Amino acid sequence: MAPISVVLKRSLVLSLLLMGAQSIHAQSAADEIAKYREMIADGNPSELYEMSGEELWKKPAGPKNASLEKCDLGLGPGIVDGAAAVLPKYFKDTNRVQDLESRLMTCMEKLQGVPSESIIDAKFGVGPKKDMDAIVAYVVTHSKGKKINVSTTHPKEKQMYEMGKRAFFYEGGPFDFSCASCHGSSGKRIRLQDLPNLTTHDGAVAGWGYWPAYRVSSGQFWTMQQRLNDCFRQQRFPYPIYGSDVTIALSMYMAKNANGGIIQTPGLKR
Amino acid sequence: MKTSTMTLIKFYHLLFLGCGAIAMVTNVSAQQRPDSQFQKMMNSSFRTEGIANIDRIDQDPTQKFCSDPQFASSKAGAARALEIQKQNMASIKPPSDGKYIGDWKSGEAIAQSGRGATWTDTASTPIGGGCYNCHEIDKKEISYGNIGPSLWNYGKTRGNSQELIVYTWNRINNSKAYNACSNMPRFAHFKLLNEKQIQDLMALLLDPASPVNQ
Amino acid sequence: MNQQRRSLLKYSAVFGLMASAGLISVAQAEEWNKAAFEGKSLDDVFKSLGTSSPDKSAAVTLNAPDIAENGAVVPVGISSTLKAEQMAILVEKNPSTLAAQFFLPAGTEAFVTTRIKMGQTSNVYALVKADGKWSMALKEIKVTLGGCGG
Amino acid sequence: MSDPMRVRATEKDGIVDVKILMKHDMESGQRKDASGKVIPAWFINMLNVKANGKDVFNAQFGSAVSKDPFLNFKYKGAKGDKLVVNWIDTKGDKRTDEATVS
Repeated sequence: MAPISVVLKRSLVLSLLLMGAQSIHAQSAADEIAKYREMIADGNPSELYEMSGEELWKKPAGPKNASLEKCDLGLGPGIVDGAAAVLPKYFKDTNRVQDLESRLMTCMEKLQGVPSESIIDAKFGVGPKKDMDAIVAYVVTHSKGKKINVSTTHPKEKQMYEMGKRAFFYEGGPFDFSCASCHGSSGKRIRLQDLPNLTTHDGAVAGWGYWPAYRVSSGQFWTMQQRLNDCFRQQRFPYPIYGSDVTIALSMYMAKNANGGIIQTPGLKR
Repeated sequence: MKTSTMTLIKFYHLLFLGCGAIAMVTNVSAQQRPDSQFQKMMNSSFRTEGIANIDRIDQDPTQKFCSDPQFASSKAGAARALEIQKQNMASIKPPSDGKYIGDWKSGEAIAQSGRGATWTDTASTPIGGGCYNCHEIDKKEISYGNIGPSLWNYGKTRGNSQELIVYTWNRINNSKAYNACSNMPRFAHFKLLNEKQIQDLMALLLDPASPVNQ
Repeated sequence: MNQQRRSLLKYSAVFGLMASAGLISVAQAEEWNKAAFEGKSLDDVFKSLGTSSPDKSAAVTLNAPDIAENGAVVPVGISSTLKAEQMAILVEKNPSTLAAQFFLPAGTEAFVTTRIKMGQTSNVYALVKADGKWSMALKEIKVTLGGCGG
Repeated sequence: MSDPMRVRATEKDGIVDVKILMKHDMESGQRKDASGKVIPAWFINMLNVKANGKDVFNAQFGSAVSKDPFLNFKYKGAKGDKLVVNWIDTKGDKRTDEATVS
């Protein structure tokens, strides 16, 4: 092992030497990326989704031909303003902790008679999920500027947070990745994309507070469910079921860590 | 605070050992106990899709150990880490043809690609090394990540001793042989890259003609 | 290609109807400049716009980032101190060089911003026509690979 | 049927700042679907904006304008101006939306 430690010592000195030059290089690229983001921030196509979401919210639909206007997202039936800021949350009627998407599925099932399976199993970006995207865009826009304020006082909420934390560090798959592989320390990037450290308050605000978002690379509005789905895909995990407990637990972990931060959704992402 | 200390150690574990700068404050002495509620949640939350089989959430000892960062960074954890590293080291095979250095041009293409092994891929989708996702390599590529250290001028500054060659080979084959909870995938262990591909990556880092060493 | 041609033909017919029904003003009904949009090189497009080679001018500003985080959406703006009547955005290395052109009646500012797709790193040109003469500004925009690449 | 546009127009010092977002896939004809078949080109290629019935802006797009197109321009105008925005795409689909300058 001796030669190796020599090599490593040398590489430490080297990386210290290189650090100066490197950070300048990375800095100018980061500045330009910041300029790019600023330029596209004005005119976020999420607004288009939000507009059709508002229509879908108010329009009678489903076997029961009812609108979603009486949906209780946690602040009482029909209250949309600020609702996304308190989710995920424990709901007495379902005896579960629910995030926005799973709660909307409950409303669609109860009020409109739309079976949840028809949404869970649908493809992203089309059909019932496309409508779900729009409704989510509408709801989260009404929490823009509000403070993230999730509760962990109910035992089920507390348990969800703890399981989310554990899931965050859970390594698996052929790449040995966990959420923490990319989002467990500060100042890291993949390619040129900054990775928020979701274990810290600021990082969690930057992550949780900016999703759902319009994603420039796919030209689609992505809900948090879809964001998590693609994280697991890149992690080389099996497929997380839409609205499943692991997705809600991770949301709870991020949201709680982000408590007090300002919601910027819908965001605009690469 | 604890977490960031932990991850730093994850990344620079050996560097720290080399400098004698390791400082651990923790009272955790045993690994996280299995939690049936948690396992139930994991098992019911995922399903097989394409090549991404549900059994991918089953953990091997390395993954289990690294999923508990609090224990991994404890004193008892440090001893366990050495065992894990030993196990991983034992799985590494030297090149069957004795050749360590391949073609840097193919190596660059492998380093660029982050594809493969997801449920949107097929079993025949070539798996990339995804190296630029985390490392600076050829300076001409400005879009690189920083989860791993810069590899620019890797061979030029480190030389080409047999020790370095073997170390580099081992590190690409199975990074966990040196750092139990390295963030780098075990490319040979999980058959993500074959021998030829690893030789090509070796060339990218060590061949004096590679753009990395200009 | 045939498909595209057919839909273009169909489009022309519909457009003709719209123009005659007064839905789109006659002034605008100067046709979609098919030749210019099918141009495969800077020279092709310059020719279709009725110029040989526009002069570089400090009076034309191309507002765009040096690096685009994603080639699918690259913000590009043109502004000018000239009394612009027409503007165009060209991407040298795109399959079709001309990305967009704009017609500005009197009273409209010499300013426009839009978003374009770029297949790869390329020079991007901002062209401005004022008093019948074309001027331009250009810059290279680097298109980077983003994300995990999976 | 095409989705509505988002048109925002605000006046300051006699200049009206107009921002338009359109919902359109803007298929370039360069992309392939999952089975490897080329997705035919289909994009908005003409746009007209009138203020109080008078042309203030005309655009012609090629296949390289991004999905969900965005436009920002400025003209000399006043609060209360009635804006009418029209687009038409290469299949002849069209859309008209209105806005009032605030």
